[in-house]
Amino acid sequence: MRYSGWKVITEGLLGNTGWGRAWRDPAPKAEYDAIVIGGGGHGLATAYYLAKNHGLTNIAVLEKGYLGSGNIGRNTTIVRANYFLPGNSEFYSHSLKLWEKLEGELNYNVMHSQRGHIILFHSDGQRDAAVRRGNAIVNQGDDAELLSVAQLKEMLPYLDYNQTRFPIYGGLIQRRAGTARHDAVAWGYARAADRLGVDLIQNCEVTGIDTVDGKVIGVQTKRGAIRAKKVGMVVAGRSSQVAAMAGMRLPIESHVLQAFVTEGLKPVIDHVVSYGMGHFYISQSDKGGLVFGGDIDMYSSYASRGNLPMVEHVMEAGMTLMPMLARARVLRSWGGIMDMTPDGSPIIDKTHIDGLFVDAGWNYGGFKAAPASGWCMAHLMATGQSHEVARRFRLDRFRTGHVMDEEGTGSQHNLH
Amino acid sequence: MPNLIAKSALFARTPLTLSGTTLAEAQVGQTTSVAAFAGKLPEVTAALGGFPAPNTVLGNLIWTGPEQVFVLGQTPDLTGLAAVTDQSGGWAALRLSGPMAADTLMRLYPLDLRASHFPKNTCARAPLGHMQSILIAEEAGFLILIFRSMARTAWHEIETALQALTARAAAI
Amino acid sequence: MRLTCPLCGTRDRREFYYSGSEDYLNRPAEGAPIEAWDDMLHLRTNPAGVTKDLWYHETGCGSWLLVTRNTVTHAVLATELVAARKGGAA
Amino acid sequence: MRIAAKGLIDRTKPVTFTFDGKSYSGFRGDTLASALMANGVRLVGRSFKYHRPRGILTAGPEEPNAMVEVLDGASQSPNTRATVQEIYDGLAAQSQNRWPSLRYDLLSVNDLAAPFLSAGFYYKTFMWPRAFWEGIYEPLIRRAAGLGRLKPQNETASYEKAFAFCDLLVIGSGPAGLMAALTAARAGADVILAEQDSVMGGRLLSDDGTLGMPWVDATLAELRALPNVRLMARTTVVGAYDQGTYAALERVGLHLPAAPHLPRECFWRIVAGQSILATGALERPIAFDNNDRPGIMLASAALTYLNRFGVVPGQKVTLFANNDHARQAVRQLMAAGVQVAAILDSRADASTVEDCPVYLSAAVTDTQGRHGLTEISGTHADGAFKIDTDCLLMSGGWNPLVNIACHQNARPIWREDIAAFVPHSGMVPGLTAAGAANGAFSTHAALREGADAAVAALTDLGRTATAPDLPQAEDAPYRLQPLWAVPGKGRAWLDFANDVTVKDVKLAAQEGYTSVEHMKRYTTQGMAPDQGKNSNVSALAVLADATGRGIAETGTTTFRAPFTPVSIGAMGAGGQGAGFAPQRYMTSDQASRDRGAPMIEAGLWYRPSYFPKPGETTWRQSCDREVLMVRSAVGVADVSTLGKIDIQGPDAARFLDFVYTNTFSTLPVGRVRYGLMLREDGFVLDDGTTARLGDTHYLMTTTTAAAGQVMRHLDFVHQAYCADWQVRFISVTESWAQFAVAGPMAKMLLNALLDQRIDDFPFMTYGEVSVEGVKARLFRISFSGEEGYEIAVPTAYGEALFRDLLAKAETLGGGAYGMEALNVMRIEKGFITHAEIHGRITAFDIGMAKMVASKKDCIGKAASQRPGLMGPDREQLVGLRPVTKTEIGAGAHLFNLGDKVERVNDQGYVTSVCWSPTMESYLGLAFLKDGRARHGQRVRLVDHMRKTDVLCEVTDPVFLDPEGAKLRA
Repeated sequence: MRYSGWKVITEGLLGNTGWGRAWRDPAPKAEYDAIVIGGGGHGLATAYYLAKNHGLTNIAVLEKGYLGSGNIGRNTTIVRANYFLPGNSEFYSHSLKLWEKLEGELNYNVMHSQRGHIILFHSDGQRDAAVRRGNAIVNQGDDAELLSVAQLKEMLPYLDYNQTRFPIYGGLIQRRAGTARHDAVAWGYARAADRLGVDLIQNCEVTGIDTVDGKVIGVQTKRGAIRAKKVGMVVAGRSSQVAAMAGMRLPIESHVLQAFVTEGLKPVIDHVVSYGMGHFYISQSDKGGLVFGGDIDMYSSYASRGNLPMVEHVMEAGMTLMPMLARARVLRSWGGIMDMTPDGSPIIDKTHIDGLFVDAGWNYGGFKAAPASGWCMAHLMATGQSHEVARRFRLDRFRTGHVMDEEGTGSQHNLH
Repeated sequence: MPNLIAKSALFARTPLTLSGTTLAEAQVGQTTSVAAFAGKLPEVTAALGGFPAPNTVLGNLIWTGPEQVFVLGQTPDLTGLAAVTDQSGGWAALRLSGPMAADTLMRLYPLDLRASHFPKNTCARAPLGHMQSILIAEEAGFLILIFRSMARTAWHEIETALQALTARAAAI
Repeated sequence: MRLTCPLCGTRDRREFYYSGSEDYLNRPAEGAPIEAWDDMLHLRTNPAGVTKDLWYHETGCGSWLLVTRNTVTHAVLATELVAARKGGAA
Repeated sequence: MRIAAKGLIDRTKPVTFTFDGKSYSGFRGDTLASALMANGVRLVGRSFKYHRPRGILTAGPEEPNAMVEVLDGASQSPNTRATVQEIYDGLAAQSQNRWPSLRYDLLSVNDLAAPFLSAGFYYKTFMWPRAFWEGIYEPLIRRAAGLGRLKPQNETASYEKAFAFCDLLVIGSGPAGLMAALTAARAGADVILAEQDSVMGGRLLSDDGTLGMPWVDATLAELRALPNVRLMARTTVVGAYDQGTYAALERVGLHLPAAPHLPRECFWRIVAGQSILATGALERPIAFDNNDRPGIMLASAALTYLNRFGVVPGQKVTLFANNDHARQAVRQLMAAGVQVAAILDSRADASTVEDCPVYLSAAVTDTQGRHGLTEISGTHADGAFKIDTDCLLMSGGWNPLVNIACHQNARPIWREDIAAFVPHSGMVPGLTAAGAANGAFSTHAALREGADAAVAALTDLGRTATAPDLPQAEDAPYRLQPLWAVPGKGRAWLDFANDVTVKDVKLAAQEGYTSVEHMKRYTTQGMAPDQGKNSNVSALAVLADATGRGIAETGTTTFRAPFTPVSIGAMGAGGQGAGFAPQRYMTSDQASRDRGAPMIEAGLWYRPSYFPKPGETTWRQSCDREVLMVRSAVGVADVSTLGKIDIQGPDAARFLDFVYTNTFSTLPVGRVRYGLMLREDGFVLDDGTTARLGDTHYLMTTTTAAAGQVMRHLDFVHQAYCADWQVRFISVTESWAQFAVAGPMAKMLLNALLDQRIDDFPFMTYGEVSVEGVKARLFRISFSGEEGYEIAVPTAYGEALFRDLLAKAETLGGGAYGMEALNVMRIEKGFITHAEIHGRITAFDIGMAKMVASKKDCIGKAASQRPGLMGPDREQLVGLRPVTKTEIGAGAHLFNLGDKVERVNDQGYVTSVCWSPTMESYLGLAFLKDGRARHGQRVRLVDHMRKTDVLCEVTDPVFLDPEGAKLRA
């Protein structure tokens, strides 16, 4: 069934009884050509592009819980391509281009909203760093502009330009950046993959990875063994546990990133705004909630919930930057589990086991990366070759020193 | 006598009294950090005439870290036993005393500062808001040692907390 | 969240800085192969369960602590002073 | 309508307030909701999506409908629950999410379009044409959505944060909570009793049952008299965090007119040894067609309005319920003289003995009344009915408020007998549920569970307590037959606030969104300001029914903090304005400001940017003058912000050799050496000079930015790798005020001021001197390239010395210089700062690979040898000089001539730039691929941000005096 405005009207007139399932609920088959472990945004995108780009349709996505139960549904929904180091630049650039045609591609409105993302800077040194970043973005072929304080006052009249602890010197905007409706990304990929014949199997936790002579032959699940000669691990948040089933120790430490949403409010923040002197970034959802977040809680955790010091830090940053927030009430907080790597950049690579692939280590960048991650992981699984825009996302780069450390904080996982 | 004029961190700041509780800059005089070298704690203890348990004050000795004290006043010769470092000018001292002292500081310190839990001669290295500090319980209040450069912020934060408590009392 | 500093007692999490897993304590000897450094600096067991990691009582007494914790429940099972461990000379 | 002689309001204290500009009166003790109800106001709000007229559903913070904007002065608080907001003289409130008025709201047209606005409709449309999303569709959706308005202006009121500690935290002051607090308090435990309401007593305030106010008053009096008890009213515990930490929100000034320094709210961090969850239970609505009209409310809410506020919600009341308990409400309303039309009981076997008509097997299937209920219709055992009524009370049973018990991810368990989720032990360590929160609904059971929980909690704390004798209280059994939704063709609301109906949930199930999380996210059920408190269990039951699963199997969504919404102002208290981070001031601060210097942030510090002279109109003029002044005469700068670490001990030298790449054990006493420090991963951590003050005594300096990080690093290296070495260190940054004195006349200046001459004081020397009678430390080091000294005195003397140095400098044609000039001079000399060592830079990159001593191990050495960290592919530090005098900027990228300007051709980037008045040229420091081999070549510097494209010559990074003749002079 194709979604459209016309269909919404005709179904509405008929009492909405004709809407079919968004995806099937198949039982797992004994064997597939390929298996994607993980039914999150990246896993579903991987399956979709395996089917769409590479014609592999006899494949399954195995999901421990419900589709989209991981970080695709626990983030601050920001989509941007404003990285500045080679390796990241081309990858996120590719991802943003995929975002821009995602609705049409999936026939599902993911509400990708290119409302502009502004990074504020607060010193001459930060301006120089923003300029370096902006230039790198433009050199990659994406958009970036420097904003003066006068321009900011027009666009973000609610910032505290006079009293805030660290004065605002200007901003760097990427106008093509913005937000998207996070759950819809998972559902859109799921529905589109399902329509191409991919089996999406929920409540099917993988408990083992079977190998023979250094080659993968399938997986064990709570719903029985499933054979496949290609297996992709796309389970950010649980990467270390799944990789351990294959005897691997990954360069990953898991951390909780909290995020917050306020009660619904009439439109007041029209962009995505990031503070430069504390951990705080904010946008307003189409429903009216202010969606914002900060830094990870900083200690390794799988608890999907955080503690107060970081909550307070985020709120204090909000209060110094945009004190109008005082009277907005936080409705919900949540915590996603981040795969933190020692350089803050991800991994899309083969493993030491033939036919076993890993897509992990997304740090903070996972949501916006989902389309390109799926695209490149599918490419790798189908062809055995790294995709051009993901060729630096190697597992062994830490050993060789070819790291991509955007934060410049070094081999301490929680600092990225 | 030096020709240079010495100034304390909050030079000539007038004490503030609200709700019978007074915030004032204090002068603690010569302050010396003594940090025992590995294995030398017994000798250091002997030379100092004692060594406070963690988070306590013993006479003029304030515990400030592992095998480390701040000595107020004169320090004996500890050559070869401990690192001895003058800290006198580095710290500003604030004294908060009166009935609202503990409540005020419990706006800022993540510590239970009620007299039942933080009695006289207890001390703690703990954050005052976002600032490192050394907090000492005295007879009628607290002595706060704060890095000198942040003395104005510390004063302001304590003052704000005390003002809020005073306004609360008035609002009932 | 609260941690017990062996010297200062139970304190709020905000007093502590976190650096990561206890792997950082296993500093390879000079001349060790790069794999040993990779193990120390990058690769992590990263258990969903009991782990040991390093915390610094930064706005407290300045001690580095080795903390035994559960990463799923956040229960803190034990803390000890890094400096009080056996050996460790470089 | 107000009823005489009922309620806890103070009828001697009338209060005047306005709603939508109209003036009303109430009494102290009223909420806005009770006062409006007393004045006959039924229409209070509009719903989120369909803009349906809404009234008051509840009497507590879970209210989904009656949300208003409260105005104070120029400020405005959106989404304020009329059921929580206490009235005070001058309170001004207005309705929200409507235009142009509450009664005539244009967007109520949405209600007519409801068939097309079903769950998730927006995922299926608005996709074409693509460009319309940001331009047309999304702005329309955004404007229609949202509730109250946040004013885009700076908050001026204050907020507060505080810590509290106790042995036992009791959450909620109903019968269970009061009994728990009393039990623990009598045993001498340190107790905090937190109650979200303005008055303690919980449902005992509303029930008017057998126990009632006398017992509440007596108990509170006893608790108040005990020094070990802290009663916290208007304080909602909003989150359970680890190791017994709870967050709570206290409404401090919201019930009062604003006053100076009076916080609006206080955010508490409460640390409790044990805690008791006595939050009670919430009555649940029943879903039936058009069950959302003003005048339809929960039975328990009516009871509260009657007994707590002396207000009745209608003239002719009807009850629709599935349980016995709800009948209390109509009985008491009748006793108060209110006409009750009927009791409609959904059960077939319930009692019919009441003082009003009772109909069994009843179901309300529709309601009428545009802006308020006028009529209901439905069926019961005797057939179809229509009843004229202006107030329909509903009760679908009770949901224990288990939320806080679930904050650490544990799931509650389903109890079939009460058709509700209840907590179990161990969900949050140290937390025990008691009373209605635990599914024990009678007053007697609540008292007993409260006492038992307190005894158990104290036992866990190693104390003994005994349960007091329980007072006589009602112990009626709780009888209900689940009823979630009455079948119907129209819309039956589950989530009032977000306009989610039974149809929406069924549609989600039909489309395969069958996981409870999918349903929630697809329909938005539970995401409104009431956080699903009124709808979660019912929606779940409808979903379970639609998917053919049981409720227990379907499971709940996760309850997350906060329990009730918390303002950002409260959680971020203290952060506003300058409060976000400490402000650090140097001793010279006032003297610099006196000279007109603009002070800029450097980390937490304030440092002078430049010192303007009369006639100078731009910073560049001042900066250029200061540079030339230093280069020709002498300049003085406060450099006290640099980190200073005092290192002592027999193993101090060995320790420094370990943390620095180069060797310090060979440094003679009285000498200074530049040191480079790596992180263990081989990248540069920091640099600075270290002086050997004595055989076992060193003084290390760090950059301002990295001072804290270096201290932490040294502590780690010491404690983790060499705790047995005899070395200790401590920060002395704040103990010394330190001033750079630089320029050809620096020595002359110092000789005039010091108590001894320093004619023989070579470069990189340290010595103890005396200045105007004060002992000082003198270092011959230079960050400007000139003959330079840094003189340090105990901080107390800093300001005096700075003024004297300046006065003396000015007599020599010199003066103060600021950060701008300092930066220019270091660039001219090719000295790096954290603009260069930004965390991705190796010793190799900055040309210091040779400083990594081969003969010893040091932190970072092994990892720095990784192949990716050296070689011609690395970008290396170079100088850049525009071929013409064109302006260049830091952050520009570098390209080879003739290459297309795109990422794949990127050769590097510029880190620091200045106009050099000395060289009369712009100068840049940059990292360039294989840069050291390219001195003399030309590159293109392209800056899209500043729109420049400049041809530059690659040079050595040291532009000025590469031999160092000046600084050694």
